[in-house]
Amino acid sequence: KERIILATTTSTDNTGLLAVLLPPFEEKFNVEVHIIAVGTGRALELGRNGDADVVLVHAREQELEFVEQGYGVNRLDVMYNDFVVLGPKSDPAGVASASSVLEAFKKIAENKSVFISRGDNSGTHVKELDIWALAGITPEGNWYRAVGQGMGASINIADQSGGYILSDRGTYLSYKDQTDLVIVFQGDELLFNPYGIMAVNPELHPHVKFDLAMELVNYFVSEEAIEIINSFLVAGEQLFFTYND
Amino acid sequence: MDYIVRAVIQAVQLITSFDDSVISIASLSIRVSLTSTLIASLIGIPIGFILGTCKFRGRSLLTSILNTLLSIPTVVVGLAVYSVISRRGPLGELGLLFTPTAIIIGQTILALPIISALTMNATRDMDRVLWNTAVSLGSSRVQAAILLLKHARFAIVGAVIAGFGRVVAEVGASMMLGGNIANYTRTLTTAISLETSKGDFSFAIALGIILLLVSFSVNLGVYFFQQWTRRASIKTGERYS
Amino acid sequence: MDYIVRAVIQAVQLITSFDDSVISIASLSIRVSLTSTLIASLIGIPIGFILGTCKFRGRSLLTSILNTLLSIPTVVVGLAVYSVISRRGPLGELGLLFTPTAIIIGQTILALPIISALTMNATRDMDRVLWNTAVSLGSSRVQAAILLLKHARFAIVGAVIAGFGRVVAEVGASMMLGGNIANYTRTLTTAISLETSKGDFSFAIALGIILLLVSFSVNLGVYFFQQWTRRASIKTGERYS
Amino acid sequence: MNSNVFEIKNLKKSYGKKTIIDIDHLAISRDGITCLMGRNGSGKTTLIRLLALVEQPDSGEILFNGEPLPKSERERLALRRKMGVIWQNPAMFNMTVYQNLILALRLRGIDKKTIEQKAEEISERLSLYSLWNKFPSQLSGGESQKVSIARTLIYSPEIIFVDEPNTYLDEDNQRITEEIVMNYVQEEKKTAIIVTHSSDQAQRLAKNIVRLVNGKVAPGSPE
Amino acid sequence: MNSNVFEIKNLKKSYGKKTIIDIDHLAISRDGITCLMGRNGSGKTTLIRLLALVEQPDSGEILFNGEPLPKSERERLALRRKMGVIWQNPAMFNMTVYQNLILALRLRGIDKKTIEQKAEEISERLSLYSLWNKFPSQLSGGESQKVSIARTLIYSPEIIFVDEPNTYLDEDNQRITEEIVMNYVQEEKKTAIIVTHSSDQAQRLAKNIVRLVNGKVAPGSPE
Ligand SMILES: Nc1ncnc2c1ncn2[C@@H]1O[C@H](COP(=O)(O)OP(=O)(O)OP(=O)(O)O)[C@@H](O)[C@H]1O
Ligand SMILES: Nc1ncnc2c1ncn2[C@@H]1O[C@H](COP(=O)(O)OP(=O)(O)OP(=O)(O)O)[C@@H](O)[C@H]1O
Ligand SMILES: [Mg+2]
Ligand SMILES: [Mg+2]
Repeated sequence: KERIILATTTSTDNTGLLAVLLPPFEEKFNVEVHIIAVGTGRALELGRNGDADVVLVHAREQELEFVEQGYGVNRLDVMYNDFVVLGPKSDPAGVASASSVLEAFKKIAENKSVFISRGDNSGTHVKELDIWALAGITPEGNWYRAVGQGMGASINIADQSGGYILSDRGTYLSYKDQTDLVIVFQGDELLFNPYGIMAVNPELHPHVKFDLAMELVNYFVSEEAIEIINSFLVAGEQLFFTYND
Repeated sequence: MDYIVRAVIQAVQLITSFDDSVISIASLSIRVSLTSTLIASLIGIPIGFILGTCKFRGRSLLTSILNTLLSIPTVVVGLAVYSVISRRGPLGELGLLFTPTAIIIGQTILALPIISALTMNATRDMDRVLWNTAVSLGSSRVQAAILLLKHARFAIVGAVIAGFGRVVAEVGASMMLGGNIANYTRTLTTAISLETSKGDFSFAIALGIILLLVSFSVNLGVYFFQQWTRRASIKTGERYS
Repeated sequence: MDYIVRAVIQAVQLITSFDDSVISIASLSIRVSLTSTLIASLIGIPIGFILGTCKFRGRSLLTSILNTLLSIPTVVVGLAVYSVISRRGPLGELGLLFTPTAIIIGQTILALPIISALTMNATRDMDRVLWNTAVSLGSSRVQAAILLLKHARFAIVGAVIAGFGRVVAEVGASMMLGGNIANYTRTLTTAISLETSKGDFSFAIALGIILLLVSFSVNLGVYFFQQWTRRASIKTGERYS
Repeated sequence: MNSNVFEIKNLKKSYGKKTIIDIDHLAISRDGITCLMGRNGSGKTTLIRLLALVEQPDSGEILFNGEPLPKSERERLALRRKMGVIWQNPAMFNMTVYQNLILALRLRGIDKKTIEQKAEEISERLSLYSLWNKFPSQLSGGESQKVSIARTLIYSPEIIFVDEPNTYLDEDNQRITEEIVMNYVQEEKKTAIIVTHSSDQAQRLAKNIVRLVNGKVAPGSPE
Repeated sequence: MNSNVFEIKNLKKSYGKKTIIDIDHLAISRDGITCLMGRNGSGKTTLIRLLALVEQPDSGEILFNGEPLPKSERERLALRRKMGVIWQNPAMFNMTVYQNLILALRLRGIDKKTIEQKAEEISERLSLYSLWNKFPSQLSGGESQKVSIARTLIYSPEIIFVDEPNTYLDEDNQRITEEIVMNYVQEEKKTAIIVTHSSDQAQRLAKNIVRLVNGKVAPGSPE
């Protein structure tokens, strides 16, 4: 069997979506899709080096840059979910009453409540930095802790230190049982988390399986895939949304 | 403590249910780690022996360098090998990245320093008289080296076991070079790291327990093999005692 | 290869610029790893010595178990300690999690098996005659044990160095227990893992090179200490030779 | 005080299934030199290991100055420090000859000055100065035997066991060693138990000769 | 054919700054036994190491059967396999006595049947049967010396070096060993070079006596 390598982010793979989404494709084309689940930065680096055939990540700016520099072709928006702000039930900074995520972040900073940052250039980290920038705050000081770890581990650290954290909803849902943190803020447009897929440019890397890669990219936006994505539930909630409305 | 109790129960369940995917993951771990330990032993034991027994200028510098290599982080070895076998690297055309072979390459490099260093230590305290005895009984240099290694076999086997321990437990190189692809390059350690990142700590520990059981079986295998060779060697003369 | 070349350049730049954060990361790594190696040696060398020299029922089983512990994945140790010192764990009130002390605890547990196992191997091949000699010269049991360890010092120092190598290079426990918090619990290996996940491979390798340099200095320190004690011991009798 | 330094009753020691020592009764006098003789493998070295408290018998009793050997490790250590064994095989620790030489004194916490003085004394008698800075692997056979003798005599034990003193020694050094031991026993009134294969030497030195045959005391030996 | 097995010219060997061997000229005859004597540390063992090709001299020449010792490792190995050394210190490999005994035969790739037969022969002569399954650390001093003698004689070397044959042996075993060596030289016409500290033994056995003094051949020795 031929194989095609899909580099994606840990959070995407950990939700279990790909495990239901890919088998129909694999069967149809008699191919094995090998998933390399890593950080966003590393996924794009694998694409740049030609070590992956397809890249699926959630960091729009970086994706566009990736395509602009000629590493990726045929980038498509696949789906989106959203980020949520997690915090302790007691909500010491009173984030729940905020009207926007910017206000929520301001409250945390003013209150000097502990805030855990991924600090790893992941899609989530980049989003968090965007929000701080828009809120006009340079986060620094003892309350702001960059831990440089994956989403799950970071949630756990936030839980242990009774702090706030920005998380993608998928990871939070799969962690729900094991953490005391709750969603203290959600629903702002800014927290929109779009996923994009793209094939690695065969002109730079002649060895990539471009034809199969294109089939896979197209499959992600096919009727069949959309159906699967929209009916995919975690803890009874729909996690990913497509653009077909 | 919670996690640990739950982990033990889960480990028992996984083992008694002969879970297919766990079996395939465990068997990949064993295969890959045994292969790399074997290759590293074939290269590392002679290197260690030479460093341990031959006196030459710069030996103590080499010793220090070898000892330093003990502390090379697994992910750095992973990265270094990656940069060679990545598509852009000099060996990119072989398409080794994200295959079990890639893991074996990385693990071999990881096992080499520890096996050499421990062989060096084992043969360093050894008596010159033993070498003279071996040589005067008619050993070629290679035969004499083998005899001395046999003489210090506890420590040599220990070196190999430590090498195996290092690679079967490592995750950095396996993750980097194998990619943790389900049913293909997922080893016990990359699976553990995956479960940890998912937050399923007790499942991660359960897999850790399975890894230890796997490793225990390998160690028992080594033990029985040693017993058996020893008994066999005694058998030879049994008639007369 | 690209990465490696760039990494070497970057490493040189980092070192020559005395980058503050790199220095604090490196010094945390050294402090934490030396401390845990020291504690593990104090516990592990006696254990290994007893397993190596005393004959008792069940010794070979214990040996196999000890060898098995060599392959305990760092992240599993991290998880196990985590479940004890996390806020919900039995020692949660001490607030150890995500402090350097937590890393030391994890690393000590990691270094213990390798130091004990290698000490065991080093003392196992040892001649019973040496023990008799020590005892009949008037050593207490402890003094005799120390004498035998001194006799096999190459291998014992080797065991300690291997233990240091294991902990300074490990990432699983440091990450899990320290939390990789910038300026507080970020060690060289957790920083490397962070840079790797960012895709900044050459920076990761540069940090790896710094880690090796750090470790090389420690090894040189050990080497010069040995030379110095040896010279000092010879000095004692110099007048007369 | 009892005139026997050791008295042995029903002593047994086995390795595996084979009984190595099986002595009904044997007394070793405090005065003069006792020579222990017997064929290779008859159990001489094993007996010394038992008497010098480095090994425990399987059964039976050893009386030292009329009293049973102590059970507590503390007392056993104190007793062992009064004894000295020059083993058959001169195993040495991987340290300089000087350090090997003064080891027993260091173990007893003797002060530095006394140590130096004693080291010089014994080195003078056995011409060891030139070896002080060597390591054991650099010694000739006879040189290591000399060091092995010196490191035991240096702390003047009350009782010395010497397992084949002539091993590796040239005729001069054999004579010197013999003189030292004789002097030790006659002038300093210490006790010596010597294993030797030379009937001549036994005749020359011994007040009593004990003969072991397959671990048993041969008839004709004292008791 | 030359009547000397070895002829030594201007041979020098030092350890560190100290010259251990410094021989202008020495010839060792093929026939009969040559005894090597000298005080402890005079260089006897070192000379054997050089003659038996386990160590290289610093300078000078050793002729074997009139020809210089070969340079290539292959030829040196072939030559070494004709020689046998019974070392002063009977170091044994941590394997059973039987395995130590047949080691040299195994190294030469001899077939199993011959090996068994030779092992029985030599064990008969030195009463070694009961030791076959022991490990070296379980042997008495004399027992290890016997094994050490047997494992060299088992492959019938053309030339044997024996560094203090009497070490650890009781009087019977000393006599047996002497007989074996005499028989070896007289009946089988092999060459033996023996180090001994006993003038009696040297007188009894030796056709020639070489005396070393501080690494030099003493006047009065042959040449
Ligand atoms: N650790 C051991 N295990 C088994 N057998 C042993 C052990 N130590 C000694 N023996 C056996 O016990 C017997 C007596 O040994 P011992 O060393 O006391 O003899 P010895 O009289 O000193 O002989 P020698 O004159 O050769 O030194 C020997 O046959 C020896 O093989
Ligand atoms: N490896 C070494 N390094 C330094 N000196 C050595 C070494 N080996 C031997 N010597 C020295 O060389 C000298 C000769 O040693 P050798 O063993 O040849 O003496 P020997 O004549 O066999 O003495 P013995 O009768 O005591 O066995 C000794 O003084 C010894 O200390
Ligand atoms: Mg004995
Ligand atoms: Mg000698």
